[in-house]
Amino acid sequence: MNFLLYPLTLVTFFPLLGVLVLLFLKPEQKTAARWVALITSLITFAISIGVLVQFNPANPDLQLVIDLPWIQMAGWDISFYMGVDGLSILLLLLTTFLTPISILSTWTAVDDRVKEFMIFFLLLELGMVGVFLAQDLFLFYIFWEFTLVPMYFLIGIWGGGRRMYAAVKFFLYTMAGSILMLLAILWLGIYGGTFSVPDLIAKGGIPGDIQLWLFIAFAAAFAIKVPMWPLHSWLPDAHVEAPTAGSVILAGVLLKMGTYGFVRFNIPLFPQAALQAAPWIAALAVIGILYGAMVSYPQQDVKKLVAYSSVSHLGFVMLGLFALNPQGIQGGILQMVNHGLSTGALFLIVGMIYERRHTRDMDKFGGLWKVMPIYGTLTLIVALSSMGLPGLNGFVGEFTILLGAWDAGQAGGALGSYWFAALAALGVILAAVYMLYMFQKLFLGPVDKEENRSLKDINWREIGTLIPLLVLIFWIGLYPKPFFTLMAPTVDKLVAALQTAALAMH
Amino acid sequence: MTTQLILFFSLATLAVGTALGMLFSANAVHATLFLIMNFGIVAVFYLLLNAPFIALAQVTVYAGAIMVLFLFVIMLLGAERTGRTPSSWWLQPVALSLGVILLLEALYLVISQRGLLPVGGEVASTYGDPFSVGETLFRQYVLPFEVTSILLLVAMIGAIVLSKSRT
Amino acid sequence: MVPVDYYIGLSAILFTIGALGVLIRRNSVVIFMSVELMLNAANLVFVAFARTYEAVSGQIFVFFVMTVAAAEVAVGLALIVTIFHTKQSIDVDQMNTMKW
Amino acid sequence: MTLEEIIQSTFAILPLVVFVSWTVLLVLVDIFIPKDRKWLTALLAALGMIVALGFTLAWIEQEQVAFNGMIVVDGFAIFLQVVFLVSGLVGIGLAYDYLKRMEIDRSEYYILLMFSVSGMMLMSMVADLIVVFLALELLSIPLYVLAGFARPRIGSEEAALKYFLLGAFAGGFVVYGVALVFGATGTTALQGVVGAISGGTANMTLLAVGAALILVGLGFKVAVVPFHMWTPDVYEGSPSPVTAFMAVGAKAGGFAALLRVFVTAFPAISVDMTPILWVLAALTMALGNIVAIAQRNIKRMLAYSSIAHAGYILMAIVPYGQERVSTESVAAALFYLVAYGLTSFGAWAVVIALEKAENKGLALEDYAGLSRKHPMLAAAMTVFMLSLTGVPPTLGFVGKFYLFRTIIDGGFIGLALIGVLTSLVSAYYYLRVVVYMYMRDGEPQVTSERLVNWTAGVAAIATVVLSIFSGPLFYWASQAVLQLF
Amino acid sequence: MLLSEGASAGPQFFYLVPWVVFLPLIGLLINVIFGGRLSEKLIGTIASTATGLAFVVAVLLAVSLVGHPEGATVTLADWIISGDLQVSWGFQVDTLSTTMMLVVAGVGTLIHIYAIGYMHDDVRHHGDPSRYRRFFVFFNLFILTMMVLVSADNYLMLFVGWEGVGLCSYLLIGFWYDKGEKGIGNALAGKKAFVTNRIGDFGFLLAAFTMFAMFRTFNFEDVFRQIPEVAELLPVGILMITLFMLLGVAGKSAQIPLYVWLPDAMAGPTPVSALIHAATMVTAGVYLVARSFPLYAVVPSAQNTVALVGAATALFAGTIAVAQFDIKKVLAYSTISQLGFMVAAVGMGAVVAGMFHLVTHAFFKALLFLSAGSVIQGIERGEHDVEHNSKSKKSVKAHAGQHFDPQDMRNMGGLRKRMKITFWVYLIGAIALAGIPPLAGFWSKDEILLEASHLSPTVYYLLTAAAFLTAFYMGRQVLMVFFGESRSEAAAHASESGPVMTVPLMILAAFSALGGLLNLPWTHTFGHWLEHTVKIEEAVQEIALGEEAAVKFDPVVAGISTGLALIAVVLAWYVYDRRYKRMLELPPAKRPDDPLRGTLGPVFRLLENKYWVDELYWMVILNPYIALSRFLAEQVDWRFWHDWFHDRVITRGFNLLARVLSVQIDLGVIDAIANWLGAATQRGAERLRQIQTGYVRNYALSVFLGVIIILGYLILR
Repeated sequence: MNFLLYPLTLVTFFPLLGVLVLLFLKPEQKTAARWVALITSLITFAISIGVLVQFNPANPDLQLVIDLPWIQMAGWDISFYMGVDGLSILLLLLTTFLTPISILSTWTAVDDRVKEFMIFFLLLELGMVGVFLAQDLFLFYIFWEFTLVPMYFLIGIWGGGRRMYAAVKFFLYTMAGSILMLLAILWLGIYGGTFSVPDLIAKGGIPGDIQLWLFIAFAAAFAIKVPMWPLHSWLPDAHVEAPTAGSVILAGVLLKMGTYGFVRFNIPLFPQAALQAAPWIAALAVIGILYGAMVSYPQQDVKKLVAYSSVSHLGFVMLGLFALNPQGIQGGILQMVNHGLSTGALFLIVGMIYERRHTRDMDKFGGLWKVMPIYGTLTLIVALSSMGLPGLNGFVGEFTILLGAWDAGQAGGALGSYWFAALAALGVILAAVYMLYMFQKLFLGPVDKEENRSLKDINWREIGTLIPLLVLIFWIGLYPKPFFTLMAPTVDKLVAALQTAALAMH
Repeated sequence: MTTQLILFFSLATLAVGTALGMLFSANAVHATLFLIMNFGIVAVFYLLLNAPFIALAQVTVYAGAIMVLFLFVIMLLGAERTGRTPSSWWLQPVALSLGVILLLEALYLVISQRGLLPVGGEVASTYGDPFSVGETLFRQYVLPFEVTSILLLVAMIGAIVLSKSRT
Repeated sequence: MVPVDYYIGLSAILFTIGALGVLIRRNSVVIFMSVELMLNAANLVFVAFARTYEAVSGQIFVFFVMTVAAAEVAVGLALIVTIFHTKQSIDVDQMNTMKW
Repeated sequence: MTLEEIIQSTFAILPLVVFVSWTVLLVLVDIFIPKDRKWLTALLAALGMIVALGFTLAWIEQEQVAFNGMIVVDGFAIFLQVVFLVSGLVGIGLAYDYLKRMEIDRSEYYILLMFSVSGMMLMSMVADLIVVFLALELLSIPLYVLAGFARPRIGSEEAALKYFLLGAFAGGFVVYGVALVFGATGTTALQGVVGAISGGTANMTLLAVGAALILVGLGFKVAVVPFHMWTPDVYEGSPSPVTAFMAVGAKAGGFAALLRVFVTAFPAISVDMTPILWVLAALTMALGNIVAIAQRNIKRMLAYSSIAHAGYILMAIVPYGQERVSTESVAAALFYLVAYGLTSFGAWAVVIALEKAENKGLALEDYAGLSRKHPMLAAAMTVFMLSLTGVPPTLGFVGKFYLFRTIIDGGFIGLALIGVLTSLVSAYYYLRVVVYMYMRDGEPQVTSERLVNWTAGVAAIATVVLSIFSGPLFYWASQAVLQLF
Repeated sequence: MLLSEGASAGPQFFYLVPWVVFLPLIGLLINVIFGGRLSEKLIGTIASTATGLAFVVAVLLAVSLVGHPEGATVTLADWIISGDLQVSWGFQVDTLSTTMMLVVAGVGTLIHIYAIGYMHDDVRHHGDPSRYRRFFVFFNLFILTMMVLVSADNYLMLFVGWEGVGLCSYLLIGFWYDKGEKGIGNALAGKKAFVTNRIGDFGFLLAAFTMFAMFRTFNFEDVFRQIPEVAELLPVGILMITLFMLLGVAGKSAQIPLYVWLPDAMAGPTPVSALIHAATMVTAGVYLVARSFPLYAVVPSAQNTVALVGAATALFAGTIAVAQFDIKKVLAYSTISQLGFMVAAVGMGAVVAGMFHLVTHAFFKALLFLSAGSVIQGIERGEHDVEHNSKSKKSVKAHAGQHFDPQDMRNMGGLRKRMKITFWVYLIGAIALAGIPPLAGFWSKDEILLEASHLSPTVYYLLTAAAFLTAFYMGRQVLMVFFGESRSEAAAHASESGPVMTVPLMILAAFSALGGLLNLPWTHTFGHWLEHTVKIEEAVQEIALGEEAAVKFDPVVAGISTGLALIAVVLAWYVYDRRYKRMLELPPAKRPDDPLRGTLGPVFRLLENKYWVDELYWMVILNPYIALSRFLAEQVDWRFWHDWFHDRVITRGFNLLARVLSVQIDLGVIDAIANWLGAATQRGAERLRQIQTGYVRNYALSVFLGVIIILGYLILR
């Protein structure tokens, strides 16, 4: 099938090959299942690197486009339309990068129904990659909803005590948002006679009030996914109950689908509405930053702490995106990647200790640095990255975001007030508070619990799952230029379009 | 005209009366007899409306055969009366009041359409005689006719299936 | 000539009584008979309008309705007999094995 | 009508004629088939369906009026006939082992099923209200009997009686409605009604009332709120294959009539009808989905689910008065019927696989742990549940997509909103099945029967695959309805 | 002299500047990767060598600057490139940054060497071999980040170092992370330092945002070049920048109100206190203000604020230092006080004076801390001896029963005899700090006072008072530690440290003594050295470089300060020698631990408890924050939002609705209600038992109702 030989379809559907192989394995062949999944995801990663090689960073438009007619009807057409540009290339890579790492992390953690686990995991990868590549609203929606299913199972089958509750909640919350988006998509399809996003953007001209409604409908889906305050109630449940690998992917990629949706659909499709809504979204984002950080602090469960910290971090992303200037958007996109790396790593780290002690209650720990020095050191680096220490990845993202938000606070900017950036910058302090608190509770102080004395330090496989993340954490922290270069032209184009829209409004 | 109206009203009163009798008679056998009477009266209406064939069919098939079958089943099962225990005692008043509402609605509709409905004139003498009915039935309505034959076959099979003792 | 709306009025009354029979009677045979009354009311409308329009097709319809009624009766009474064998009752109020 | 015309007309509906003849012959042949070889009847019945299917497909290009305007053969009819015949086949397939297992193995099942299918086929071609009524009865009477087929199981008998009494009651409304339409226009032919309306001789009030009563009767058949109450009881009491057939075939039959009658004959009174349909659709979706949450018995749950889906399909009729949209909305309804039917059959197949005698094995708890013991069955059920919810990549999603699109196009955004919100609610109870299958432990008892498994498997694969390659089905549905207007 | 003006051309080693960062990095990496297999000595040597080499590079840079005083910028790579935000990894070599590099690497090397010995003893006493490596890795990391801070050519890279040193500070304060109060005290101190610094960093960030908004760059040169235009256009903007920056300075350089972390930071090992919390890191704020001098120069109100904050801090911390008993705490408050001097100086615009004091302070305060470390270890050794050599087991137990604090000056005394070298170097450091001529401290402090006397009387008075207190508490400390009789067994058995520790002390003592030569009022070598960097308009420049109106030395100012210092020393001698001896005659139970306690009464308690500022902060900021976040997390988010809103309202609501609706299908509810009504009105008690529904008819009723409503609609429409 020629269809599958396009780079983008290949990278999307390659995991299916692994799924097929897995289907023929017996349930007892656990190791084989693990290897199949790992190799499949690694090859997928390699393919995505191939996509990166073919990607021309200087071109702001969609590249490696594949646009095949799919369902053609009078008055509307749906095409299999995929493409990659500066907005999505990084997220594509992030997805394919985190998947093998997550799979590696499950090596010993998942021992029940391994085959099914891997099948769902690869299907999840398929869905996520599809979300980032689809350029047709119909296709996008299919992938978007599809990701729910495997994740639902990952949480529900391999999760913790209240896994069923969490899984259903996750499913329903996310679906609640996306059904509104479905209506908006249908409206757009009727309006434009097509579901192709670039065509719809080019057509433009949606009346202002309708734009706002459509914006809200799309935003509902994405805001729940992000999740923006106050729609975050599903997140702690889902994260706490999900298995480690699930949490990694959930935090690392699935949440990014929400923020990505904003920058891919909401902003370019409804530029005027975006300009109008920017202060509101930014206000929610800032509340999310502070609220998430404050709520993280008193948590007893490490995973919950990290989960709430995601609310805070994604608040930064949203603030950046809705600064609607180059720094803000670029920082926002980079911060998506950063959050994927740092929080992903944090979840891996929590998973490692959970595997050893079967608890995540911080009071049950203390002084682990002495017992597990490597583990402690790596955790420290990740925690620092998460709280935005300069020189590590988090800072680059947060700083550009805040800078963009401050810039947008000037008269004539999208936000119109410096308070957004100033209050958001307070989040930087609060991040230090809860992250260091966590580090202190786990690693510092005397080893006063008997069970902790004999803990083994992390092994090579576990180090192996963290090292790639750490490399990127340092890389982005020290030399983020290549990452910015990848997205800059596309973002500039987006900002230019926004400026045109702003002019049209006045 | 007046004769016809008087006839109509007296028959109508009888029809409604027998219907109400069916509705309220506690004994199912009585109800059946009331209904047979009602059908007979309706057959008279059919006659008045130039439908002799249908009227005859009404008397022979409906009132005669079908209702007798009812009677037969009731007697067979000895189920003239059902138990006296009232169930959902509110149901009857509610249903009756709803019935009144429906009646009012229907009558309102009928009255509101007074004069708007077509007024029939004299009809041809052949109208409604067995010949014209048969002609229409077997020419115009040959397909429905065939369908009814199958329907009866189905009913027969169904009845057999339902009543055949298990082996 | 009796105006057609009189007939309609009469048929509406009969129809309502039939429907009420379904609602308030508990004997399934009587309920079934009430349905027959409803059909009869409809037939009256047919015949009356057939007369008005001078269209025999209305009468034909009555014919079909009667046939269908006969078929229904065959099945319905068989059903009632069967259920009576099982439950020793034809009281519909006792048929509540299944509820939510 | 001359003999020649009759022959011509017969030829026009040859698939139906062949099918009915086959059925009648089978009644005779069945008598001579010995008791221990009744599988032959099943086979012959299936063969009859397949033959009829072949004829139907060969008739796909046909478009003509037959029997003096009683019948119209067109794409719409052919499309639905295929649906009916396939559901008939599934009805046989699902029942074959089930009947033996439940010890109600009687060959009349197949014959009655075939008669019901022929009623449905007739229903798809109706061009006259008299035929609507007759087809409705031909469709229903065998179903009454089939509902009671598991006698002397009391549930089955009760179901049959309830279905019968209420069906007859609703039939009374249809007849009265037809009578009023006749009174309003002087004809029962659909084209005649249209002519009377355009000729100005029709009494619009009477027509509207008549149409409303017909809507009530047909709404009963497809289980539209508030005419739906029989559904859970009857679905629960009837033998499961019959329920499956009812849930798909009878519903499709009812909708065939609704679509045909309303779209052909009543566009003129859409001002009156659309609000009624709007409210009914909204109520049906809402109530069906919400009440399903409270169900613990899978058959009742699916019954409420089928009520809810009737609401979705009914939604497609709402904009029937808008010429621009109605073509597409009817096509969407057809598409949705296929999606719903396929999925529903699959789900029922799984239910049948788990059902035990004496109504055991139907509680949600009985599904616990299914994924461990029968991963494939559980996976298939998951697909069906997702499809019923409307999650991609399943046919249910594509169906909803199509449906909601036409509704929005018709300007009924509020209704579409209710539609999507209720499908969100539905996710809750559909997912509960999945939760039980995958996330709870249990020892489910499954009877593994090839035909049932195949039905579930094929339905699952088709649900997914057709959703991705839904173009042809889209095309067919949209072409089928073109001749309707 | 090394820094002579003569050479106009010379060798150029500017390209080497990245190595000041890379060398510690290499050292760090070697120790990280191979450290597990290396011996203690080797680890320490590698780390020290790395720092030492960095010092060599710094010297080479200094040499190059002699010939090319304009300096250079070396850009290594791009960093953040986003829209018009262009930041690179660029190194600035000029006299200011090179001064800092020299101090950091120079003092750093000495302390590294000292730490080899110090940490060896630490290992012996605390028993965790991996600590040694960890310590030197962190130490190298600190040098690395500090170098990034001082060598940056833009504010953002400076910020990298700024936060980096904060991190190292965090790590090293919490170095003994399982020690301290309740085993967690040290870790908490580290966290306090980091978070407090983050508050400062928040200010820095806001300053950076404002700066970018106005200048569209972070580069020093580019920013400074645009100042005249921007100052004309929007002076408020520059005021915002400078004030925000002040918050950062207050955090890093421990000024009011963010100084609270520094005393707690003494929880770290002594070399850490010496290097990070005395000599280098805490002066970063001073460096920042000096570096941003062109910005401050155009907004005098900001300058005033900075100067006042500095002066107030100087006095405030000085008072607290008077009443502390922990040897390191005294030094810590002294550091805060001296930092106040520097901040006040650079705030006023006296950049050279401030920087000069920074350098000399680095020498003598490092010396003091290290000597204090030597004292502490001497006491610890003494305690160790007492514990292990004591013949009577009983006494050991009794001793172990109570907590013995080797840092408490009340446990010391008389060490003059047992630790001779330490005593002498300590004395030099103390005199230098006290500002008694001709040691280094005198010259630098005097220059600050001199400038202050010209520029701002308020600042001058505050600083003079602080200078008086400085001499007093240093006198007190020397007397309590080294003179008199040993006040504990451990002190009596204390012993001198080894040469690896004492040699660096002696070197530092030499610098402390002679550091004044750098910038004697008559030569102003240092001033001329810096003038290449602090380039601004003439009028301001004069103040900055301390050359105003030929004021080179004011005997009055110098006399007053020297005189006050001497008086203070005498006073200290009187109180802590004479009165203390008299105090000893009292019975131990009634004997106060400090002669001043009786004299000053509640004031002493106030000072001893540091004005209860920590407690105040807990009350006003921390406890409310914790309470609020607990409230948000437990009540708002979980109870209300998660449990109540989602689980109860939405989920249960739906289930309830479903149940109610399905019950209504049964019409049982209506039944029940009707029956209840019936029972209430009639004698319907029996009827309640007969609740039974006729389903079929109810179902028909529903159909019927539907018909009626539809017809009703058609009629009423």
